[in-house]
Amino acid sequence: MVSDVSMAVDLGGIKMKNPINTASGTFGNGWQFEGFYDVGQLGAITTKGCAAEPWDGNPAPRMCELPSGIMNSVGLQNPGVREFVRSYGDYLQGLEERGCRVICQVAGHSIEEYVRALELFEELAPFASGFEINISCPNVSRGGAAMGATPEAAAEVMAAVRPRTKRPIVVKMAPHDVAEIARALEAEGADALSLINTIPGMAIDVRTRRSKLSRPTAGVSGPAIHAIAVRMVWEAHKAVSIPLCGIGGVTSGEDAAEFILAGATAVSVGTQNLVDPTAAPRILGELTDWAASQGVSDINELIGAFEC
Amino acid sequence: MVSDVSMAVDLGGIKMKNPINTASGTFGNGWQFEGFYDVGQLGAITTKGCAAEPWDGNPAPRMCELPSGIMNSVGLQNPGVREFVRSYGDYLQGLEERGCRVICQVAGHSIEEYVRALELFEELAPFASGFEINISCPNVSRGGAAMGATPEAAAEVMAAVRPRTKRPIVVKMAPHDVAEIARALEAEGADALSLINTIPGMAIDVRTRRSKLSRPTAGVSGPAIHAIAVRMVWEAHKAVSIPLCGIGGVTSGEDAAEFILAGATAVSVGTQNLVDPTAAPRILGELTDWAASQGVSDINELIGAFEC
Amino acid sequence: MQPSSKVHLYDFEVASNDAVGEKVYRLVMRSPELASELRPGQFMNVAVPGDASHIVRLPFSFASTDPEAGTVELIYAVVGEGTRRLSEMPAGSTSTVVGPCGNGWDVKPGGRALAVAGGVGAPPVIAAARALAEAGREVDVVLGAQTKSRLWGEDDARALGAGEVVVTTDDGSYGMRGFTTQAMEALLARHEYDLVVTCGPAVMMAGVARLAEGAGVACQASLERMMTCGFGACSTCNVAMRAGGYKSCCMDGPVFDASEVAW
Amino acid sequence: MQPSSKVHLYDFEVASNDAVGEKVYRLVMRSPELASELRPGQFMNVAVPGDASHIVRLPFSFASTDPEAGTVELIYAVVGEGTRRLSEMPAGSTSTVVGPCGNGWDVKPGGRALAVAGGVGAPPVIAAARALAEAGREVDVVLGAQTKSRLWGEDDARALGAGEVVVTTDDGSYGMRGFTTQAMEALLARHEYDLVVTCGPAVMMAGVARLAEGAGVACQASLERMMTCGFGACSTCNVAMRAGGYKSCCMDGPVFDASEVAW
Ligand SMILES: Cc1cc2nc3c(=O)[nH]c(=O)nc-3n(C[C@H](O)[C@H](O)[C@H](O)COP(=O)(O)OP(=O)(O)OC[C@H]3O[C@@H](n4cnc5c(N)ncnc54)[C@H](O)[C@@H]3O)c2cc1C
Ligand SMILES: Cc1cc2nc3c(=O)[nH]c(=O)nc-3n(C[C@H](O)[C@H](O)[C@H](O)COP(=O)(O)OP(=O)(O)OC[C@H]3O[C@@H](n4cnc5c(N)ncnc54)[C@H](O)[C@@H]3O)c2cc1C
Ligand SMILES: Cc1cc2nc3c(=O)[nH]c(=O)nc-3n(C[C@H](O)[C@H](O)[C@H](O)COP(=O)(O)O)c2cc1C
Ligand SMILES: Cc1cc2nc3c(=O)[nH]c(=O)nc-3n(C[C@H](O)[C@H](O)[C@H](O)COP(=O)(O)O)c2cc1C
Ligand code: FES
Ligand code: FES
Repeated sequence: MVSDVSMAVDLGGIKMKNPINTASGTFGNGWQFEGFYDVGQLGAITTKGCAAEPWDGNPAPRMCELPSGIMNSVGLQNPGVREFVRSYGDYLQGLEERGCRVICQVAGHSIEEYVRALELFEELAPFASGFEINISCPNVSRGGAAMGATPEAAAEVMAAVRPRTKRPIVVKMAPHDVAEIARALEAEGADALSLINTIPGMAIDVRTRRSKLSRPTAGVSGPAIHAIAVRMVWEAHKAVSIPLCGIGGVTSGEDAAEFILAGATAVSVGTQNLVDPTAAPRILGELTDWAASQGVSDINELIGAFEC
Repeated sequence: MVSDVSMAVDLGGIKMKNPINTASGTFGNGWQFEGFYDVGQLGAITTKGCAAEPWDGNPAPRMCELPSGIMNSVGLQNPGVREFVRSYGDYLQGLEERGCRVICQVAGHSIEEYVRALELFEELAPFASGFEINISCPNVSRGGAAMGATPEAAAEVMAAVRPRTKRPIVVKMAPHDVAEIARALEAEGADALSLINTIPGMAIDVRTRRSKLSRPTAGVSGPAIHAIAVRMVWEAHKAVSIPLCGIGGVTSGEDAAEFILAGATAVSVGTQNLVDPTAAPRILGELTDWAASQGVSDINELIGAFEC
Repeated sequence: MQPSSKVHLYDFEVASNDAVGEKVYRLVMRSPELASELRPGQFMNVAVPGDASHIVRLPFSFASTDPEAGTVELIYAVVGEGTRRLSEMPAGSTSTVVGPCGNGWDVKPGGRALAVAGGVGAPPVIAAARALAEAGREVDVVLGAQTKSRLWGEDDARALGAGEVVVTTDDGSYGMRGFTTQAMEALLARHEYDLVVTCGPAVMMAGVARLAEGAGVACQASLERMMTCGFGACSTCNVAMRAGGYKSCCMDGPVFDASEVAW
Repeated sequence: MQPSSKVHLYDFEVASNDAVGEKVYRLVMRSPELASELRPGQFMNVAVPGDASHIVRLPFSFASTDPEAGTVELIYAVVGEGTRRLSEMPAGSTSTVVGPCGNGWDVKPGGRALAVAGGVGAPPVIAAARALAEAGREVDVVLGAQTKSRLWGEDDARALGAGEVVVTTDDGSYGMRGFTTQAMEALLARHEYDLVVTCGPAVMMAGVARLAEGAGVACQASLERMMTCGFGACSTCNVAMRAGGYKSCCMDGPVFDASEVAW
């Protein structure tokens, strides 16, 4: 279907030519998909979570299968901001020039680490259209609970990073107390929220009585979590007025459309990139067809248009 | 495999001949399964949530499919305790005599309604080995939030029902703040906890922009939620010392064994009863074989035996 | 009184499975016990293999049973993934079925009866018409379809030889152009009925129920709902009643007295 | 330097798919571009249809390619649901494959080489041995299996004609009784090698790597990890390095310098 629907959206100051983004950690740093299609056609990509200094991540095995999903315990392996920019900066700069927004995800084990990583990005990554703060990182000083586990803790992270950049800040939320934490983040100046991160789960090898992965718990993603994620986006949509990026189990244009109707301005494709590497542009096409079939001239008319 | 493993467990005073229970709302009131197998062989059954007075439940449609799961919005349709006992009392009394424990689930929209329902059960249901308090019922005076949504609210329900019966009280928990709420319930005298109830989700028909069900949100169940449920049982196990009943996406003896290893004393089969009506006795057989293969003489040795 | 359930889980084998129209298939399953237990208007809940991510069975009425051969005849439309996979089950393949489910038609003897079917509502209506004819009634049959290629049941209806058979198509490609309710109005004007049986799209059945009520004729309607179990265990198949509250489509139905339903 | 990816998504058709041993199958897939792109030691990530609840592809090495015929030969063991469904794909059925993945063996010319394979580690080892033989080397091959009926690769190894072929089985049902590492020790005592290539169970490869290191011979090992993407996008396939930190099995491997791996 050739469509005249305007697909451009504004994710808190990140001007995307269409709503399709990619979920951090499921899209490498973009270049891995250039053998499959022209990544420049996407609205945005979000790079793998990156900290000021390199992180090793968790031992193997890091992935196991679940019904209609997977569970991962990568543990935010990353080379640190300097090496990240050295390795991928030119590619990402080129991607921006091709009209695809680059959102760099920022990781940290403490407030200081977030600030330090963001400062490095500010200095070294002119190609970034915006930053995504991953508040699900484990807090080293609190026994591994997520940095943004409570409204207060999330607000504290946000308050610390906000003054460090004028570029848009998206906050990547855990699937927990969404409405309250969203309000806290909006109050501290978040430009947009993306949700959801993986849902903590557990898979035990009943013969050995040990975890199937190297850690007792890991993160569930894929189609299994989609309906839960749509509900959480709707909760956030009712709670705040900053734009949202819907994430979780998107495998089709219909899945993406559900997020838009529930209140998302953009939609990230995650696990599906890994199993169907051409998923993102296909989903973009299907979403565009759906918008046309709804008789609107601008996709923005459909954001939050769920009727209940 | 013929096995000599002792399978009897004690769920907070409910003495079950084996750990297999059925999840409320997915097993009718037991008799529906007698055409498929001898229900008396199960450790226990949990009846459909029942309130003091009849509840209509929600309009149709009440069910839609999800990847590896379903979503339901039955809304606790029930005939009220009097009619429940009149219709099923004799059957349930017979089931108890056949050695299968009957756990009657209690529903209410307010503290008063729980108390009233429990009083009626106390008076009319001598066949009940114990009661399960469903604290996920919508609280009419709080705009529909779950009755036990916070540790304080959950404790309040528990404190109100505790004095009304000497029989064991199991509390059925929502998939939310499990550790904290479990501690609050234990402190108020709960004999056991069962978890998890369905996870709220949302499915939108993107052509009509309306919910696929009669309510905007509904409850996700089935294999899709299993890994999440196992993690929550483990969290509860670390938080409290009262026994737990693991619920969520059990389709095999292995799934049940994961719950036991994560700390559950009993395991309920839910959605799988509906799609494979002979699931529960098959799972019991598989669980028994697994226990034997682990070289223990008593299944109790395997409770919480997850190694990490 | 002890409640009791006669619903079982049976294996079945596909004896044949062929297209009989545009996206309309006829599947004959071999399942001897089920074939001997099913009564017209009851249904079954079929596990369709090939995609473990779809966990729910699919409910189907039946058009006929052959207890001697141990077979049951299903007529079904391919509307989604589940029915598409069903249409790909080759002869000889096997799965399981839950049944017999539901209450069935009340087919006692009496005067002239009218059977009104829309689309793949035809199988249970043909089964009802056959039972009514066997009970000695005259039975007129109205069969409606969107278009000729999607029509099923005319031969079976004519084989009853028990009354008139009127076919309608929405697009006029065959029989009368228009809806079954229009054909029903014409028949109501010409004959005296004491029973209407109907199955088809909800809007059609609502129309049929209204016409029957207007004419003072008893009407039984076979309803559809999203179903999870099919045997009364989950309460997901509720039908709203005129008198308030809900009944269960799989246990109290699928056949309801149309005057009791809140259409 | 811009990073770049040469991994593609291709359709394939099953040309043949037959048992060649106990739970060991040989699948020939037609996928012309992939057949011309794959280098020995690389692998591919195959979507196996028939169960949408399993979303992850299955990674497989290949035993040979025929770029003229446009085909790729896989040898695989049925170990779980995915490989069971793969074994049921009939000739003519189609799906998609991601490839070519990974780095492949370093097969430059040189002295005598030793190839050690365990179980279904044989396909990439045979492919390596063939490439080494084509590069003019003498190549001895050790093939191990649990038991005779699970052995694959002997004919292909002998067809190389480039050196000795030693077969071991754990149960002594065929060839030498014992492990590949025992056969390797004997060969190390008799010949001078400048390269060992190996693929098989992790414990076996660790033993092979230790023996090679002890003998001062370079060793390349093809590793397995649970993989999600196969092309560097997810970091789920990490291999711990002796020097600390992790490398990616699908991009930096699957073939590693055995001395760099933290076994
Ligand atoms: C008691 C009963 C008897 C039935 N008898 C027959 C029969 O004899 N022949 C026949 O072809 N069909 C019959 N149906 C309908 C049949 O069950 C559905 O068409 C089938 O389940 C659709 O499955 P699917 O996976 O192909 O479609 P899905 O992918 O699940 O859905 C595709 C579309 O089909 C419709 N649909 C799905 N499920 C139902 C349902 N339970 N009721 C109505 N519409 C539905 C919806 O519009 C949906 O959007 C019967 C249903 C019931 C409840
Ligand atoms: C680079 C690479 C090349 C491979 N080449 C071959 C090959 O040429 N021939 C072949 O038979 N197999 C090969 N494998 C292994 C193959 O991918 C697995 O056997 C397959 O994915 C199992 O899928 P399943 O669904 O049948 O098993 P599952 O049901 O997923 O698992 C069954 C059991 O198989 C084992 N297993 C599963 N996945 C893997 C894995 N990725 N690595 C090791 N063990 C696993 C586990 O013990 C598990 O308990 C290769 C793996 C990798 C990573
Ligand atoms: C292998 C893998 C790695 C991930 N790494 C990150 C990460 O670095 N940062 C982050 O915020 N989320 C990470 N995620 C979560 C995804 O970005 C996404 O929120 C989640 O997978 C849900 O979306 P999906 O169901 O579409 O995959 C990761 C997910 C997967 C599967
Ligand atoms: C149709 C249906 C009805 C349910 N009704 C109730 C109920 O009345 N009370 C309750 O506590 N849970 C109810 N549940 C939740 C189940 O008891 C169980 O907690 C949940 O489904 C997770 O288990 P499962 O994945 O095995 O189904 C219902 C679930 C389903 C699918
Ligand atoms: S479908 Fe379960 S009660 Fe009717
Ligand atoms: S499998 Fe995804 S990075 Fe290797």
